[in-house]
Amino acid sequence: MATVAQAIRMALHYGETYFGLKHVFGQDVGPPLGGVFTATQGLKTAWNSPLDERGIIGAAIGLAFASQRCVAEIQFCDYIFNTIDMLKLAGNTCWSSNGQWHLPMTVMTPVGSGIRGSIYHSHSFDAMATHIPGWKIVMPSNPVDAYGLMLSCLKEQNPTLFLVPKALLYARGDQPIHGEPPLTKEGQALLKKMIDKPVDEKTAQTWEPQWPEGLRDDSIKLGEGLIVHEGDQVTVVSYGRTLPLCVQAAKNLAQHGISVEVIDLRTLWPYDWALISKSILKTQCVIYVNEDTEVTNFGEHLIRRTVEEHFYDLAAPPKLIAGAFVPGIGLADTLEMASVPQLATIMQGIEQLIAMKV
Amino acid sequence: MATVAQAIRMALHYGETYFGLKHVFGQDVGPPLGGVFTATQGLKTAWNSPLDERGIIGAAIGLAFASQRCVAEIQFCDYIFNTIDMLKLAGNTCWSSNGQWHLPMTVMTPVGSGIRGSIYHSHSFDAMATHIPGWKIVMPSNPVDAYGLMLSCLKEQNPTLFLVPKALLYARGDQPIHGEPPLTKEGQALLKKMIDKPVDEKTAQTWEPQWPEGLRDDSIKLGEGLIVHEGDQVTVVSYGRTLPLCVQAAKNLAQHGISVEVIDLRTLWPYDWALISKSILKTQCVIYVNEDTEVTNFGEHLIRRTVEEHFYDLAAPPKLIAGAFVPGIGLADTLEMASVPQLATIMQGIEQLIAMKV
Amino acid sequence: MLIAETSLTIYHLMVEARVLEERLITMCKQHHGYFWIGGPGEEAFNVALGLQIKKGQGLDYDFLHFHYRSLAILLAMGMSPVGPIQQMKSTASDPFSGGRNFSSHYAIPEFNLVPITSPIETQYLTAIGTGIAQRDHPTDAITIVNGGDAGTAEGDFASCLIWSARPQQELPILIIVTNNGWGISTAAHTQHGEKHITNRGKAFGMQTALVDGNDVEASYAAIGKAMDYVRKERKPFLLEASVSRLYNHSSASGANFNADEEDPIVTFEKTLLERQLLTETDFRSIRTQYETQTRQIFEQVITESPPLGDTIYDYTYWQQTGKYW
Amino acid sequence: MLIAETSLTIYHLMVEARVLEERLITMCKQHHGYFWIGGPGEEAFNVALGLQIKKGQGLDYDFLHFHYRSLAILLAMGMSPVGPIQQMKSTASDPFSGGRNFSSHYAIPEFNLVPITSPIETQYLTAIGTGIAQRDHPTDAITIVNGGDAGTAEGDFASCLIWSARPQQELPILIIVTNNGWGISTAAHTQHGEKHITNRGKAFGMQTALVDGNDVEASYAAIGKAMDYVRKERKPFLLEASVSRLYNHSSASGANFNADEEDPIVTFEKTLLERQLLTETDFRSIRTQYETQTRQIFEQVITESPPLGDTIYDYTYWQQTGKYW
Ligand SMILES: Cc1ncc(C[n+]2csc(CCOP(=O)(O)OP(=O)(O)O)c2C)c(N)n1
Ligand SMILES: Cc1ncc(C[n+]2csc(CCOP(=O)(O)OP(=O)(O)O)c2C)c(N)n1
Ligand SMILES: [Mg+2]
Ligand SMILES: [Mg+2]
Repeated sequence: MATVAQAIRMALHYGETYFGLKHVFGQDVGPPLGGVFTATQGLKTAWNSPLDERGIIGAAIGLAFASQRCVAEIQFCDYIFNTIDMLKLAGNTCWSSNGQWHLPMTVMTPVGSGIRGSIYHSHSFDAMATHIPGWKIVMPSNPVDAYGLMLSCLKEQNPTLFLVPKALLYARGDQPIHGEPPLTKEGQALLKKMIDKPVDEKTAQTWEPQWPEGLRDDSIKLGEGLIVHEGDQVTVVSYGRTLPLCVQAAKNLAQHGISVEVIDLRTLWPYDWALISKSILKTQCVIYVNEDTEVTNFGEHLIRRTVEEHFYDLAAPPKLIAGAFVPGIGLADTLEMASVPQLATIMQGIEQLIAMKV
Repeated sequence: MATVAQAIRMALHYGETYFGLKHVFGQDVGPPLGGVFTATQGLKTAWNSPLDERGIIGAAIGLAFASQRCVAEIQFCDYIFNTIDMLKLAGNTCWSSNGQWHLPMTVMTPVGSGIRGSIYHSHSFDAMATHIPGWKIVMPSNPVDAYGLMLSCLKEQNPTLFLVPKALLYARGDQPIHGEPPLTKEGQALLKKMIDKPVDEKTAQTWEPQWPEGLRDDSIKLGEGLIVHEGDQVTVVSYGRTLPLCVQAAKNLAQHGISVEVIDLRTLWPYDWALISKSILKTQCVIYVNEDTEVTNFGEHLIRRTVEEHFYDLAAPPKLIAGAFVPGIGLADTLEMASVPQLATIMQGIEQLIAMKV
Repeated sequence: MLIAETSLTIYHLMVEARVLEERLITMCKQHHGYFWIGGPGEEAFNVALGLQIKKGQGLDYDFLHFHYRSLAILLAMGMSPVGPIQQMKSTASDPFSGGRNFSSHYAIPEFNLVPITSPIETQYLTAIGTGIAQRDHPTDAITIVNGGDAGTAEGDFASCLIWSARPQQELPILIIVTNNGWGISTAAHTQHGEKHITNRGKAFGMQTALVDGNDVEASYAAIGKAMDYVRKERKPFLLEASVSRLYNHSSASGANFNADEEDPIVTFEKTLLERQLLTETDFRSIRTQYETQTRQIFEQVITESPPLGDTIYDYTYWQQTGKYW
Repeated sequence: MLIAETSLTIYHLMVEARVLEERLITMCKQHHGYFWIGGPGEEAFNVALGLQIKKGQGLDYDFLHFHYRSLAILLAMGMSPVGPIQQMKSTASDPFSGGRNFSSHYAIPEFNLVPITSPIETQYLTAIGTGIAQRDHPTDAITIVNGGDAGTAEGDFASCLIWSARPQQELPILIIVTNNGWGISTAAHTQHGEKHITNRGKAFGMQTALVDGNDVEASYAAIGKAMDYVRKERKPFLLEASVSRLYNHSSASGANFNADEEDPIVTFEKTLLERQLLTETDFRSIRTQYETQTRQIFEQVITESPPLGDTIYDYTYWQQTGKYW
């Protein structure tokens, strides 16, 4: 049972081996560390860049111009905000040149709360990112999706943004990645032994990863969401850290006879409207859940689209559960809990909405 | 009849004289040019900064730390996107220090389309700006508001963002700014003579502005919108370049017996929800109009709030009219017209919505 | 000294570029376009540069990250003069942006010319990437980036120096600054504490040179030397050229001729006269030849159509057309 | 040579700072806090700096734009050791951020210490602003900014050099880089093409100096000289200090003692022994004194309450409390 971090690592290895991935770079991405979250350990092409986010995005764009596939990491999305102009540039390059140039490149960055990261290690980036045209944006919520979405990003001919929910980096899924050791404790330990850099610094210096042999191209098509919990009373659309909370909420509420459909959006842009739309037609009400701050939030876009196309199909107002509109996420438990959606918030929201259905 | 550019200039002069405004700076803001749109001509405290937006915002924050009131200009909002982290920093400084520090500073920047500015002189900034907590954000649509809102910004103890619709910079209003020459052709010429830098370069070198004597503190409270056209069939909420178009649409439709209420939001954050809410209760339907790209757009926030609080008051779905989600505004007329709301789009939108009312 | 043939080629290209820019300015003033920005005053340096670029597509050819005063470079490389006129007119046929972008915002994959964009100095960031690609590729091709003096105040210029000077990881980038002494209305001497911009390269142990960009011979030689170094040593070189800004910043500043600045064409004509390569009559007839050519193109282009409004979504993504969501 | 009294003061402060940092590290490891970052290894330089700062509020006092390794500077200025422990524990009483921010993220208006924030290098931008204010104000007070070596790769460091070196508009800023040879796991020598970071200041004609930041006497003197220059000449000075990183980057990297690095306290103790100002026994008892003091504070602080969840909106704006929209 790989973690999300391991899944990313295996996907990048697969990319190096089969998709011509040439550069995986960013701050502390290469040896000795292999990424602050271990996601780039043991990769052939990983290297450490200067501490310069603007240079990192610029380098990625230039590499893409030269058709050199790369994954550029911004260590925390909290530090991506001085590069928005560069992200916009990447997003408008194909369009501005009337289709002459295009940029096969991937930017990867950890997002969100959940690790008590305080003001500058808890930011979300989905709202701003979805406002920037020309990118494809993904955000997995489990290892299998992390693996499959990364592969798709690596094959994509356009700029792709791979948002990794920090809180889930060491989370494990219940589905296997093809080729990984069995989903047992022993398998888990074996995988660790094979692809995790040893903690001991001396050993680490000569260490080489032993990649699972059966890895294959299980890419997940960009733009496809997934129903991860079926139900018919309310549709809940989420992604990233809040997704497992929504599933948990659905499970809990099922015990009280409440039937919740949970959609994992997986690709934020362009998103799977067909899937959402169909579910809304079934449940007649919808909640969008994410943890970015709630003003000018991507969930608000989805609500706009919902009322534009389904106003008369709704049995209750569409609802947003998102982060409070505060300048930061406070470090104290009490503050973080009050700032971003928690399981209880989501359960409450669902119950309230169902109670409103007419 | 002052233009918006002249109104800003007079407000800044008033600020220098009475509010202790110490620095008006940015690229080409000082002599000899006085701003690419003339808005800072003749000011005592205007000076030219290096070509470095990050430095400009950093300098503004530092000046505010030192309680030196400033207005920092970003020449076009198209070039503000490398400073988003700094804007976030400004917006979280009071909060992060638990109220110990606060930043009395103003950032001014021209926004929007309407001058055939192509990809990099047509951007809007309201969506991203409203997603950044801790700022107060204004966007005037006429000279009187430009004057009054700028004065309020200069008195504010928090970071303020003054967005100037490029297309309206040389527009004149029908209301006088107290102290300006009479609203006649002659008055207009007189004002020009008094406060516009002479075109002739030699003359300009020794020129001194002659500021109107009767200028006074007609500040407009931040957070207050205004009903600029009364009506009872539909509420239209807008600001900036699209506001006069909405008024024109309302006037045109009035001739066909359609009664449109137009609200000029003026302050985007925090906004006048009470005013919008009351109008919605009257008209039972609402259209939000702006020209930023339509995905994760501030108007979508207003729609979310609308369905949250007024779902059962609505006789038709709330509607957004905004810019197409494209990577840029193309230079050719045909492209610009198809990318951002025009009078016809707005009129059509209103008529369609009214037809939908049940 | 340049051989006669090269001198004549350079002169022709300089005049062609100037005449074309003047036509673009006129078009703009006649409302056949909304905005002009370009490179009159930089012809000497730019033609000398264009002639020495290793032209082609892919890693084995020079990668070009240019700003908006680069017309003469591209003409020297063989770009047709039709495109710039189409772009000024915002026709659908504009080969660089299909009527979407401002004048002088070229994009030519066949020349490895990445799209010229308006934001000052971001080209110094994207240059890093092609520099890395060419560092890792066995070739003598290099990355070339240019930009103005005022723009060096952006942190991005420093980033380019830093990334290209990493020990053992140096990048083969020819880093050019064309110093015209102005950033729109702001005089360079009011903003630059460094004596020469090249000093900033020296701080990184970088090879640098200063050259009079109005002097064809000096420019040609300095560029050749700098390029040679980068091609062979696979290390960066910072080249600062002093140039003129003959028609002010852009149409937003009037785009009128500024007689106070040295005109590199006039300067070069003196050399050509001295060397008896051309006469005053030749100068006039060469100019007329390009004026005629340019006018003919103009007359053709103004009959061409603008792009259609419903194409606004095209190429948001590669090969995609129409609204996609 | 420093007089005896100053040496003793410095030694006390260095030990106090070290002991306090070690307590914070222990608290973090014991889950009395989520994250530690701080300055063990920089005590020699930082105490020498703190003692020479013109301390107070407003334009007539030094303005401080610091990064997260500045505890010893602030203790030397007279900051109470209670606050850092409260901040580590994220209590409502945390005087810097009310339990909102990470350890070492101080904010002290009475010291002109603007909030220390996590993003690397933005302090070099905000320093420009107080620098401008102090340039225009008749005072000998200056702006002081510090940060690490890796961070100088951000364009913001260049911006600080550019803005503070504008001709006739120079800013009175003491620009400090504490060079510990690392950026988290990335070795400086793999990233820096410049021989010394100070060379980048020299490119702007700036006065600069290199100093061994593990050497109390040398640091004290170099800081004094640099400050004098900035206070009198009202021009920038770039000071680079080589320092140690004794507990690795942060708790994210384990925060374990690194015996390979020079310990400035040990080094200074040798001097004190040589000068017979203190004995080994004194060292032990001074350490114990601060350990006791620190433990007592700790025991008090862990009884204090966290902030309430419903305070999250407070101070989004000045003096505002509660949800405001
Ligand atoms: C990031 C950014 N900021 C501001 C502008 C507006 N602008 C366009 S050209 C220019 C001056 C550039 O001066 P310089 O770099 O010396 O180049 P020059 O035009 O003199 O060749 C400015 C400020 C811009 N295009 N991009
Ligand atoms: C803008 C930004 N990018 C990345 C980070 C993550 N980060 C925190 S500390 C650090 C290394 C800083 O190294 P240096 O500047 O040498 O300072 P040191 O920690 O060594 O004192 C990094 C990359 C950050 N805080 N801010
Ligand atoms: Mg210039
Ligand atoms: Mg360091």
